[in-house]
Amino acid sequence: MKINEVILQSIAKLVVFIILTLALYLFFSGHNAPGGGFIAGLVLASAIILLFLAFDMETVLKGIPLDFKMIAALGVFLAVSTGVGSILFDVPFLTHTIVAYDLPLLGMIELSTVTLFEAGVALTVVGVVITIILTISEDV
Amino acid sequence: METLIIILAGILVTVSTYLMLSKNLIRIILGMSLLTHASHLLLMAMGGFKGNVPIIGDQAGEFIDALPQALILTSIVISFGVTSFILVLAYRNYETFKIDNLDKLWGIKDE
Amino acid sequence: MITVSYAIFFPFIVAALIPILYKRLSKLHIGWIVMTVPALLFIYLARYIPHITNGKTVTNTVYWIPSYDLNLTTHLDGLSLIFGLIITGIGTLVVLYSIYYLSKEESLKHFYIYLLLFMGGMLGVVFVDHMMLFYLFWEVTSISSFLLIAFWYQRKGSRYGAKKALLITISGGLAMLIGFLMIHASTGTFSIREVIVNVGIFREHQLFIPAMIMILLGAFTKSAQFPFHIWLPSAMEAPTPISAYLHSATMVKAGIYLVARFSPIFGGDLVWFWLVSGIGLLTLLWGAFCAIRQTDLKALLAYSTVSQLGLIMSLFGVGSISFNQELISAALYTQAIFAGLFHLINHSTFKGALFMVVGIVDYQLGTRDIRRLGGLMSFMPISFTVALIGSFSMAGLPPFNGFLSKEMFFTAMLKISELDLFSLDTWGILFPVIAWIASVFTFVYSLIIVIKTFLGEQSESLDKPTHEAPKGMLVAPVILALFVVGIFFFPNIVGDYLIYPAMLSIFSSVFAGEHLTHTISAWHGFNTELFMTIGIVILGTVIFLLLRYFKYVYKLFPEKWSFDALFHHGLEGLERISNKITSFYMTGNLKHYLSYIYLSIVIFIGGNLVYRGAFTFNFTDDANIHLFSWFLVAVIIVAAVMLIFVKKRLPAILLNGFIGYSVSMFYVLFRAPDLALTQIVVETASTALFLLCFYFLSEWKQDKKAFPFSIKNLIISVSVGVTVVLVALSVKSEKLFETISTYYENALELAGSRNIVNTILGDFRAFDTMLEVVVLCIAGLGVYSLVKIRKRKGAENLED
Amino acid sequence: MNNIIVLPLVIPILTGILLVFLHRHVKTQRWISIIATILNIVISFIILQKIHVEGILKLDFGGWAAPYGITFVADSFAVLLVLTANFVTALCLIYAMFSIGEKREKLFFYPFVHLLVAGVNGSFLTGDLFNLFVCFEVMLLASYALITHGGTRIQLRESIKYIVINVLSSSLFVIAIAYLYGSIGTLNLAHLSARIAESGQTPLLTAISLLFLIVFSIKSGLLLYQWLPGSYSAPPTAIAALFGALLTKVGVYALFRTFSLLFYHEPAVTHNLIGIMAAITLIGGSIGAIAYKNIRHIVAYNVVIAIGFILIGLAVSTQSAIEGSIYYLIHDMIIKALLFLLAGTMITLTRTSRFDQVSGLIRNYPVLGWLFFIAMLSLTGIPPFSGFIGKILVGYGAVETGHFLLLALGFISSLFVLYSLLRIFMNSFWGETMISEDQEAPLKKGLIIPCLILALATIALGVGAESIATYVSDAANTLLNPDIYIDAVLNK
Repeated sequence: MKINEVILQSIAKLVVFIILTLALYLFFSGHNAPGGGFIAGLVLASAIILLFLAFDMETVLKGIPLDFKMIAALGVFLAVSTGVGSILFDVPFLTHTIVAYDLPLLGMIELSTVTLFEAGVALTVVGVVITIILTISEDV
Repeated sequence: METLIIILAGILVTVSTYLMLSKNLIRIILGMSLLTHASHLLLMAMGGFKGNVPIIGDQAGEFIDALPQALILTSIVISFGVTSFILVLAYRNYETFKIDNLDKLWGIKDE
Repeated sequence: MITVSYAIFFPFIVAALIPILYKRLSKLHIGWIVMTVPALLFIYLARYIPHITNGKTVTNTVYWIPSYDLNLTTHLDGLSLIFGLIITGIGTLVVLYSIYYLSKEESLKHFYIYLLLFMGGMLGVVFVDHMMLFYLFWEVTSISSFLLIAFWYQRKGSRYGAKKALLITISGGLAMLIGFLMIHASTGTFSIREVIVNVGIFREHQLFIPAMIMILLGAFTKSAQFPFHIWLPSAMEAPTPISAYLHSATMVKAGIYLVARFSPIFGGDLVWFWLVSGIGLLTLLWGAFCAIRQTDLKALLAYSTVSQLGLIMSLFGVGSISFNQELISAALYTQAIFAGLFHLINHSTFKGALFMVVGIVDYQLGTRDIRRLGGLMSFMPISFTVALIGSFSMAGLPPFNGFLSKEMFFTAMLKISELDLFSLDTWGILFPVIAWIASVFTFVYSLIIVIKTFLGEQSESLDKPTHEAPKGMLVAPVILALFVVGIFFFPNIVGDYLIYPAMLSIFSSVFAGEHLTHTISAWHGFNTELFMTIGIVILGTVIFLLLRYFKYVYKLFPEKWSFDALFHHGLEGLERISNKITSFYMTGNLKHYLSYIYLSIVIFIGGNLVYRGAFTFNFTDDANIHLFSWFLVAVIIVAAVMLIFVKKRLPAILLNGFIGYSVSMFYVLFRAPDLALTQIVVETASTALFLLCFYFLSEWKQDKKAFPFSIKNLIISVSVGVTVVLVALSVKSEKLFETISTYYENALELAGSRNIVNTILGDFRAFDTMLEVVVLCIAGLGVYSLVKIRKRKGAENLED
Repeated sequence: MNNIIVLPLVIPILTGILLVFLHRHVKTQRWISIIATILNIVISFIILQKIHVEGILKLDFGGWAAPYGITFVADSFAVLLVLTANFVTALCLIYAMFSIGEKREKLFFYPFVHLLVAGVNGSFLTGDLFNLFVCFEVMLLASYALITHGGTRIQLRESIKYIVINVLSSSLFVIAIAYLYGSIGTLNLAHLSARIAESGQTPLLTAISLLFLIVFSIKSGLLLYQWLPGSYSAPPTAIAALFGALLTKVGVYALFRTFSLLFYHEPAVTHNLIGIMAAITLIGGSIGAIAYKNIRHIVAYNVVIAIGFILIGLAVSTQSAIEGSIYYLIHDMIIKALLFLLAGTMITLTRTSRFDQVSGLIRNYPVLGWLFFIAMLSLTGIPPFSGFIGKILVGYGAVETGHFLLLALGFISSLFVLYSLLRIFMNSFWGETMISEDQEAPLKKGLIIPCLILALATIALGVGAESIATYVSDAANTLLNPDIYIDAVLNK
């Protein structure tokens, strides 16, 4: 292995870590500040793409043994399910609710269905972007 | 400001139309992407720049109406999906027919 | 008691059962079962005769689509009864005949299903009172006729004849349908009887004449009137029982029925009079004239049918004058309609018989070509006799029923020529003259049928028949021939029991019964009519003897100028022109299709702006322009224009990305951070995709003329751009309402979030976002399947 | 709570997603597809009944009242179309199972179909203009995926035109929404309608409405149908049938909705223009239908003719004309699916799409032949098949209002329909049989059964028109009286 590559890969690892943190931040800040599921998803995707660039694709895929198409589908499922949930509770489709738990040690935890919804969005975005990139780059 | 944006959008529409009438698929796709930008700019301008603050608690200046912002966002995402699909389609086309002149492509017979 | 409404369904029900019966009773000729249908119906209808003769009618209704007042209302009166009896009576005989005519090797199942469909349809036509239902059954007859003509669908002639018949009759049917719609629009009802009641209002309506013409188009096409007659000779490709039944006795008379039925509505009007009688006479003349030149016996009979239908039609036209309110002696002219009904019955008998005989000849010798036939009298005496009776009746000679109705026809024509109405004082003389000339021709072709077929010498190329046709096959024509003779001797039975009630049902709105009786008698003394007949016999015989020379006349009417050829070439020409026009604008070139769209934007919207003066403009309300905005705008414009001139792929893609980023700068400028973020990330991703897809592909060919500058495209582009701008500026200047956005300012209270845009996306309009995610997912899967589903050698073949 | 009216959209989405996970299990996919579609048919029927009892149903998503949130509105018009769309989809799916090939089935064919249906149903039901755009996009992307699905050469080539033109129209749609939002300041259809009624339809609004007209005309194939014949000839039969039956109808629906609910104040401009466009469409479709010997083209031009005919109803806009259009719309979805399936079957069996290269098929495939015959009659509008009621009601509306040119064109076009199909029938099915019985390709039952059911449907709809008459008249009534709609959405 060439020295250059080692350096590149080390840097990549670092950058990916930073990007992942950013993605997480963006995801949760969407509530009150710019951000949200979509952007977080795209940022997350770009982190993974960076990994592809730094390492070769196969290594990365070994490390993350996921079928990204399925991730995308899962995301849609999650997003739609939050809506279907409301049907079960007999409130209008896609009515969001906030559940607050007072957990020991962690204090108040707010769990909103919006978050679930946004998570679905983010997952779809990651899944789709990676699927497209992977499909094309495998083909070219 | 609105007038300026509208004229800008108009110019983008003009360029996009010109590109879409060309015989090269990539230029057509570029034209489509310009048209999307133009439509977003129009949405923005139509909403006006005296809208409400996008982030509550933020101060000052001119803002885009919040609802068009949401619409533009949705539209951006959708056009991203469409663009990526048509890009891949174009790629498959070049690969299959090895032609980048559409006028020639339409002339190809099947079977 | 089964009502008439249900009786109509009887043939349809049996038709549905035929496939099963056909399988079960494979040993029996299915025709025997089929024959019971018309026979039973005939008896059923005949039982109504005493009832109807008293001037009573029977009406009942089966509900179908009450919401649109579409119900099967049947009305049994004298007029419909005549037709009903002909349909079922001749129907029985034809089925009987067909049992011998069609061997069991033929596709009998289909034949009888079509026949029963036809029978049901025809009964429907004559019994329903509702115009839409009338149309329904009318089309049933057209379609079953189509199927029957093409019974031997392997033959090209059959297909051609069927196609022609279908196109013409369906077109006429559509015209008639429009006429019915017009009637409904002016009178508010689809019931024929109700229209007759309100006819006074309808006559004042502006749609009166259009509706009349449309309905007449239906009648003329169905009854093969000039110039729509061309389908009837081609329809002779059908098996002979069908020609006898549909194309001479029943279906072609549906048009006559239509005219008779609507006479109380339109009768007495100038247009109606001239159209019906004029077209009728023209058809009479032209049909008879054309019949003489035919060499195929069936074609000859077809033209003769055309001619005879014209005769009946003209009688109904002439008789319609008796509905005219200004006429004092109107009742005199009811005689014409009486004659028409009488001839209608007579024609069904003698023409049916003739067709069946021709069928027998064809069956025995395998040809119907007059030039090859001859001398059959000695082998087929019974057929000969029937042919003789039929022909002479058609020629109008005694002692056959045709003589009686022909004389009455002359009477009517003579009478009308003396009338002083509708400019008949000038043109009226044409009526008897044309009638007489046409009758001479009729005489000639009637002679041709008998003499050329049964007398003289037979061509040597044909095997001589050794014996007469099978007995069963002769039963039906003989019965009909007996009717031909019987009616001559006892005409008033028909007159009193059938025609009089029919006259009542036509004229009940105008006259009392006493004006409608007419006694039919064979002898009226030496009057004009008789001399006309004598003249016909003399001149007709002369022409027949000089036929060889007479045929030179036809050189004046070459085949390629015939209406037949016109129709044929018209269709072909239509296809050719359609192909040319369509290929002209359907180039398959995306560029052209896009220009159509752009042009319609410019024309529709731009046109509307200019024409309606919708353009307004003021920019006093505009927000201030930042210096940075000016710069951004300039940059974007430069980049966009450069995009047009860039000749390489990579810079083009990068320029596009650059424009995207610049646009996102606007979002930054206007404090739309979410938008800006998204736009930047998306732009990055799509530029990456662009590069991924195209960077590795070969570069654009360095052709200097790769993208020639096009003024035409530039004009289109600029006009589209200008249109978009003009509308946008007007909208900006003419805001009609405040936006609903203010509501979302309370996002914090409403949804507990400070980021309004994200709240709209995630909560207020979360549904959009949900679907947007679906769109993305489809795009991803689509890309995947697009790339992965390639045809590889040896792979499973996909259906293309 | 009217959550039930979102189910026609949610069920297909969830099914589609579920089938993505199951894409390797072809048999499971088939069963789930069918069950889900049938479920959807049942649900639409229940909704229809519910509307009949309770009037228009609406559902504000997330509980955000109109006009601020997104609202689904189910009136008889929309739900009748949803019902028909799902019915047709079920049959196309059955056909596809026997014809599309396992390779396509494993590559998300079923998910795409379900998502397409979700988009279609969403477009029918939504009461929000921008959401209509989004639903369109769901439908369109699924259609892009389907039209290219399989990646044969003709598919790759023709789909470019389809996609580029649709992308253009989508952008125009966004621009049109931008204009309308700028002017009226809202997106909810009912709210828009109420506001336009309040301010009056200014010339500028009319100009904007014309942009909508162009956008929907592209989608529905009114006047701007040039993309249609090529695109509909490219994909496999089942997909083409689905497209022919559903996609253009969504555009037609949108035209009816916008020009009866929003822009109905200036019929002298808009509705007359629609009339002119319908007339040109009828002419273009008619001559196109007899111009070629290629069955696929003939069938595609028949789609165009029907669009022109349905739009006569909107141009005329009387109660009976609108009712007629609705009948005809339902009829056309069924019969076009049938026609596409039959034509596709013929082409698969004979391996040629030119009708003059085949003859005598009826001897080998009598059922196919007679089904084609029935389809031909039904398309021509011969009673008692389903085309009849629609035809006379539209015709009646035209007579009432004196639109005789449209009437004539509409009726003459049905002669062209007849002739174009008659040519196929007489040349391909009649004539000397060319294939001997042992040479003939077997006709799978799975292919003919959906056709049979569709043929039965066209007969049933024609004979039993009474059964949907109340729904249709209710639908037309709502279309002609926007206040009913507005009231149901904003004031309930």
